[in-house]
Amino acid sequence: MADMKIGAYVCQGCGLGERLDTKALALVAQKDGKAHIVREHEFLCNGQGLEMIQKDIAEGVNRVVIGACSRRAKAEAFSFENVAVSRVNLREQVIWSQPATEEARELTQEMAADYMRMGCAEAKKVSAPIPNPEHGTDRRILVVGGGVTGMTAALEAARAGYDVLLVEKTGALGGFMARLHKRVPYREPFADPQATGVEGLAAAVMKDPHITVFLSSTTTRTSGAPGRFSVDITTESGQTRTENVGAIVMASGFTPYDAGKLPEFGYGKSPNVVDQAGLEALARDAAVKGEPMRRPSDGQEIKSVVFVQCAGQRDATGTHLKYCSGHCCNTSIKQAMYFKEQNPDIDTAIIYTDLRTPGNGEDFYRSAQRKGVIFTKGKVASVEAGGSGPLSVHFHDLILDDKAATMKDVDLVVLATGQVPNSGVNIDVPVGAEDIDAGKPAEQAVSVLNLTYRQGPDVPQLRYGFTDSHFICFPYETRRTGIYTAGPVRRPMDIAQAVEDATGAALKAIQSAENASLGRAAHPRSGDLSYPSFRREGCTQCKRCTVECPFGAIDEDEQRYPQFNEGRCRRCGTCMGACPVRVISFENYSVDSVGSQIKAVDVPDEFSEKPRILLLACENDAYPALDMAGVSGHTSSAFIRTIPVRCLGSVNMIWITDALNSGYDGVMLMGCRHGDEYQCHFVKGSELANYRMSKIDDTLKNLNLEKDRVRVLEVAIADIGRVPELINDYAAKIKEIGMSPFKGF
Amino acid sequence: MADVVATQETIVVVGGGISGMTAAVEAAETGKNVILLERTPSLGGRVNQLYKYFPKLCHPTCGMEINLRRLRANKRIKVLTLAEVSKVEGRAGDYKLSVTLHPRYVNDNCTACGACGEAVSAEIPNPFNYGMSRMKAAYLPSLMAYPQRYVIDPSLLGTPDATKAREACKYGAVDLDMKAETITLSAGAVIWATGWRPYDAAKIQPYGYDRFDNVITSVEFERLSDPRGPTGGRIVRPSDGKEAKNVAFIQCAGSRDRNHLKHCSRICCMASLKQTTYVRERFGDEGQSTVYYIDIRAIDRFEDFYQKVQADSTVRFVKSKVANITEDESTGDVILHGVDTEGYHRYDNRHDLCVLAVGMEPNVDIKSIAGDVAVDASGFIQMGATDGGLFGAGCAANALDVNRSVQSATASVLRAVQVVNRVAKAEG
Amino acid sequence: MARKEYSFYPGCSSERLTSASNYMVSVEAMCKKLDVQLNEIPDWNCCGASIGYAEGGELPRHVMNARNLAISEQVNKGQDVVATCAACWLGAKETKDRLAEDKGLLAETNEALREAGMNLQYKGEQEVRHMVEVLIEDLGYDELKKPVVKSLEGIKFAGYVGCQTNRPFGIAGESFENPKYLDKLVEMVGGEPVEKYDQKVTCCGGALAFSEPEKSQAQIKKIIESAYDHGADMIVTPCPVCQMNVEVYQGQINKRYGTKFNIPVAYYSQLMAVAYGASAKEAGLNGQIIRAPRLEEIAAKAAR
Amino acid sequence: MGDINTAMTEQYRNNFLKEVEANVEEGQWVKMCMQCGVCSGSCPLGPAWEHPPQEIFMMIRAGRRDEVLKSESMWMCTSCYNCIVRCPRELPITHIMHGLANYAHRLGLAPKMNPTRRFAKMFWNNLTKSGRVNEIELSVGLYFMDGFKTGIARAWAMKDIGIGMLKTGRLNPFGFVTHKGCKDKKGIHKMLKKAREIEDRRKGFAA
Repeated sequence: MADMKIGAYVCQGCGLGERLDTKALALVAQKDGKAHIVREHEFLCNGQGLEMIQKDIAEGVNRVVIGACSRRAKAEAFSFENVAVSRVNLREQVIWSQPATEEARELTQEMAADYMRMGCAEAKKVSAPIPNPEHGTDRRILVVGGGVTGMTAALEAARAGYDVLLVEKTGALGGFMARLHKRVPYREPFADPQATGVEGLAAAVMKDPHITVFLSSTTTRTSGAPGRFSVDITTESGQTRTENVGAIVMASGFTPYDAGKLPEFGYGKSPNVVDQAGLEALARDAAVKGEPMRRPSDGQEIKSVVFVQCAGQRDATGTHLKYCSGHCCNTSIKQAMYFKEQNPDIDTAIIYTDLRTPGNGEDFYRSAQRKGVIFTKGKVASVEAGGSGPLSVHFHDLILDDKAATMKDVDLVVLATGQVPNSGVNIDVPVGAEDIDAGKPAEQAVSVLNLTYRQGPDVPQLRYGFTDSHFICFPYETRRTGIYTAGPVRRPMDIAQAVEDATGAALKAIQSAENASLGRAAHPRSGDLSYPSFRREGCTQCKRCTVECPFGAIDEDEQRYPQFNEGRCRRCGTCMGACPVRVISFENYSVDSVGSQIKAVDVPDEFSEKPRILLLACENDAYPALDMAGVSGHTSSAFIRTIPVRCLGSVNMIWITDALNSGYDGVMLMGCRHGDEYQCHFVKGSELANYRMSKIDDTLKNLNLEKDRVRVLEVAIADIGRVPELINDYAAKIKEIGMSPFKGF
Repeated sequence: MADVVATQETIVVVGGGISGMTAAVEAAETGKNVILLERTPSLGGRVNQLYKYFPKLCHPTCGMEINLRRLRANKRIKVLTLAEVSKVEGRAGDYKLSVTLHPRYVNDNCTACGACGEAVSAEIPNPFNYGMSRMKAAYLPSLMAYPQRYVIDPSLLGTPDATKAREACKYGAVDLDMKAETITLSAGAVIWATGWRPYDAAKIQPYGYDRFDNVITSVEFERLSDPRGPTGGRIVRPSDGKEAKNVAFIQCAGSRDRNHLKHCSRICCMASLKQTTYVRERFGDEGQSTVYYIDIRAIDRFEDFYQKVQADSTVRFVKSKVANITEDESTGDVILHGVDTEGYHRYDNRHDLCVLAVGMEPNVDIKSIAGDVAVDASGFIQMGATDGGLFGAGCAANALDVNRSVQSATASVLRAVQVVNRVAKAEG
Repeated sequence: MARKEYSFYPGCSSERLTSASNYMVSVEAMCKKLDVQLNEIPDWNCCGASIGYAEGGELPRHVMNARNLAISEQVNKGQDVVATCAACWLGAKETKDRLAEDKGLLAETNEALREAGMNLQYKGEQEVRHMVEVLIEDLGYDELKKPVVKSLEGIKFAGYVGCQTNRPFGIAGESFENPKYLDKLVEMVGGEPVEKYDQKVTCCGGALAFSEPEKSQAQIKKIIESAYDHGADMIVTPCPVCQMNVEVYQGQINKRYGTKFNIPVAYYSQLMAVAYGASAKEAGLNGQIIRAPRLEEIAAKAAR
Repeated sequence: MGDINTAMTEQYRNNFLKEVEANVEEGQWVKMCMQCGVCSGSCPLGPAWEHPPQEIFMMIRAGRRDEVLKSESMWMCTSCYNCIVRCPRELPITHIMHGLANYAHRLGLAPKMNPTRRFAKMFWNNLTKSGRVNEIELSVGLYFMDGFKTGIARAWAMKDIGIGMLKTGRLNPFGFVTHKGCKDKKGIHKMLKKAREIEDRRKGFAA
């Protein structure tokens, strides 16, 4: 850029002035960094210091290099409108990570000087991003699923003033909730089953002027990005209309686990064995007729009912559902109350191993006991069903330690089977392969959203088919930007939770549409205006970026070039790291912006005994850990040169080979945990980096370098004491294997 | 604090823990102006004091880092710390909050360089470590503190240490003349995210928390296990500093109990299961954890975690509410007495340390502050019980784990957005 | 402080020549110094005690207690009922609580009461309180300290609270597991309490000392052993059954376990009486089977 | 009384629970037990119980009528009230144990030779005789309840205690003769008779 004007500022506060020769640093910025203006200041972050910088900006400075504290400190003070800022971390990661001794002075100063060079080099290669001009501006919300979750999401979004399209597969709203006789109480006094209110909810949806309902319809094609999704809504009869929406809430609900897989509990052998859904049907039916519930086999009076908890759930053998569905204890309690309401003399027993009624569910539990529902801690072995006659429930009474306990003459057995999510196609399972994750219905999965995405037609699943987020702090983190799943498709849950979940998901959808319309990124780089672009002429159409994007953001256009769908992009840079021909970049983060920092480091010659180690540190966890190590007074090798990266996934191999070629003695990569319990904020970034680095050996061999010249490490943000140890260990290793032969080339 | 501009389209979030931070950030990222109030000197709340989260065993500071970055980057959020709400008056769309701003004695000139901390000698109990360690009375609340500014404890005022602190600061950041002030904020909607506090374990008299050094609470055990904690992550006994390899966990310490908290606090089973992994992490096969429980409530996918812990041979489960604890005065060991109800085996089990999985109760009695709100018998805010514009989020609304708290906070934002959008529409 | 009056329910063991007559003697001496007047309920009957349930059942037990309370309501109008015996207090208080919450039971009780003389009807007008409650709540430690003329300095007391003065009602503000009022009373009279006495609320076996002596004596052994382990010179208690069980079986326990127990067990009221300047006889110290020589010494000394 | 004892009690049905609710003092609380076991661990004579309280509650729910009512367990209750104050469901466990013992005793199912049962009966008869307990009569009666010979042996074993009590004026050697008791003995007897009648009627006992 022709009019580039760099201002470099060196702070003398917080001990920087005493520990470093700031004048020399300013000179480095001027001489090596080619900064147009260099200034020292005794207290850069205060009003005066900032005014000084502002004044320079007003006079034409458009790149600012701040040689002071970490980018994590004083962030508000050092943010300037429309100016690219490069933060040089002289405090936490230079003077605070080095001993405050006279002997250490020289190396500390060298470290600071290199960081100033790197900061200036970066400043030259970045610019303040401007929003992608092609962003969509549609703010309508599509809700898929007309059960309690979908209806709630639609109503809550509508109440905030947003227009909603609600697509329901069946001919009526209500979903599973409409099949219930009553619901578990959700408000004080938590004592009795309550009316579901489903009719009222459905009516409210139908009459809301903001909501358009499509019954007997499915989403047969979904393409686009937040702010500009295009959705085909097709009726049973095959009529399709295309609608544009800004964001999507997927609330496709659940299917009860197939009780037919539990013949040992008599299901299918006797009509007097039902699942919880079957019992609801019985209760509704009786209520409609105004009659008591009767024994299904012969219409006889019911005198004894047994509820079998965890039927086909919490199964460690791999035959049935491995998880707990969370709601079933309360549901059985509610259903037992149906009978107590009908006639208090009906014996109702709930056989459980752990009764799970969290929160105020404990009141409901007590209320049931007060009504005479009997709770027996035991494990049911089998239900003996002699034709249409009474049943016997054989179980291990865990309290009385009676392995052969039996409840005889039982009129009805209710199996508390769990929830199986309606999550569509598991895109992580190759076509034709068997989905080994237990708890999936055997039938061929039918896609819910029919996404036209390169990576598959539905939202990725986490475990057991649930489309949950893997992040504890970010339950609505989604791997398909702008699409939020809610209700039991996301995680097993009851109505009260589904209502909360729907409301949260609706907010996220609204937020996503709003941000898309401003061209801003979604979590975790919320508000980031940069977006990836690529040099078409250099692209070899290798598809690595489209395959590796953790968010399925990149499709291929008609000419098989990548199509970035910026609205779906989360700005992690994984595509940039993947690209073998280095054509992908962001305005403020590129192969060049990092590469030039690497090259800016002054590499002393082979005989100096001053190795240089490059550390590429994930900015989310490893970099803060390094900062906090400094704050905590941990010291580490002065030969390290750290560059924060958006994610290890964004690390392009060229950085490593360039570093090694230019005489660095070692390269460390610090990223987040990967694998099943991954910690990577971009889901797959650290995993991909690990995979890519596993191939580095060939490169090293080609360069005739030792294996240990590159080390990849998993680091957590809390590894404050460990991070300096890792650095020191590696520095010792480098000392052991000796200096790189590539110096001075 | 004249620079705090609040209108009826502002959403005020009370409480700067994970729920409040989430609510503030989510609302701001939806384009709303937010004022986030926190009573203590730093955001972060109780989760910041946890070593790890269940079931992933990841670190709370990881999410906090992201949330702080979101917060720092968003100009729509104004954060006030040491800010305590004493009154909320008005109705949906038009609230007035009385807020007392307590003095920090350190202004925004502070660079967190640490010179004041070095200068003073007085020490106070460190609340971040639940008083299990002491710290200088001029302090940074935690490594992740936001704002990243020191605090001068009021106890220093008038002492020579106060002068030393002021003189040590080159940036004029120490201001000993700061006074508490009360301001009034306008808001269209209020999100109440004041969180929870651990039930007072001393009230559970049979367990002798007030009498025996080696009976501690689950929140204290988090600090004890954390490398950032008072012992640098060494799991040792308070009585004698000996390694505590044989640890007992007592579930429902205060919860599900008509004598204490009648509700189930939901998180405690998972918290104890998680804490057994700390014991394993430190001591390997030499560690021994025993969990005394009534029902293990590892709900939904958490069941996986329960099964994993069950498979650990160093972890034992005893279905029993412990009757009482006695102390062996000569060794400091704690002896748990009770009956294993599965088959009735009486036990008098000796442990190095006993951890009480204490229950959750709402941190703030909101009924004494706001009228426009309904609470349940445990004091949690009931959703939708009034048509006001004050919404509970996180553990102010229910006994919730972190994941569900964040979900609840996100939901509360939409409810607040509905109110302020109505105001905006009415105002044209 | 003005004279305080209470409707007094002494109970069977407080009669002359009964197992807790020494308790009664000391209570009289103590109350005299404190200017507390105890108006005995005329013709009171037994409360049924903790063992009465088996043959007596529910209603007869309540009726027995209701009779005492009804007489009190009739004769000692406007006064709180106070008992010195744990079982008496508990029995009467339980009846009051049960009849307050169960109107059917109340009606049945009154139906039976009509059969007794004196034209009785139980209304539930009076509070039922323990002597210790009266001391702590109505007078308070400061007031209780005023008449102290002698210090019990140098004597170490294990405060054995036992069960029924402590559970299920207990003394307000005290915990069921670690009540501290005996320690406070001991301190008040200049003695040294064993603060870490860990058997202060262990059950002595109660009435089962008679029917299940082995099991009860195992309990009593723990109670005494811990007192010795903590260096106590004496045990002090508020309950007649506790006092008797812990004191009189020491010989048998010594035989059974080869121990050498010989520790005096006194009532709080005896300590207070002595501290208030009462003679050994006035303090009922002649009622100790295991004599308390150090208390007797102090009682014999002239007041400072 | 015979009928109720021979009536069929099905396992895990609620017949016996309902019987307990109707006829046992505080029996309506049995269903509220949450199986935590704190009562069982809190009982001072716990190790002496064949079935601790929580197990008894579970046995009642499981319909094990005979086992419960013939058990020695409830008779081990010392009335220490530990269970009551620790029970997280506030069950009046002490009273339920008393109630069960009384019920079993009234039905004639309680173990005949259980010493506490026998002592309790003697105690009640002693106290109701005059309205107040006659301690010397009670002690002597207790020693001699199994006949003269064992009585002498027991009294001999207890002689030191007896002498101690006599010497200190805490036992009246002439109590057999001089114990006066209440003045309104007649009224008390009538009152108790009435109470017993009412209770028997309510609980379905034949007079």
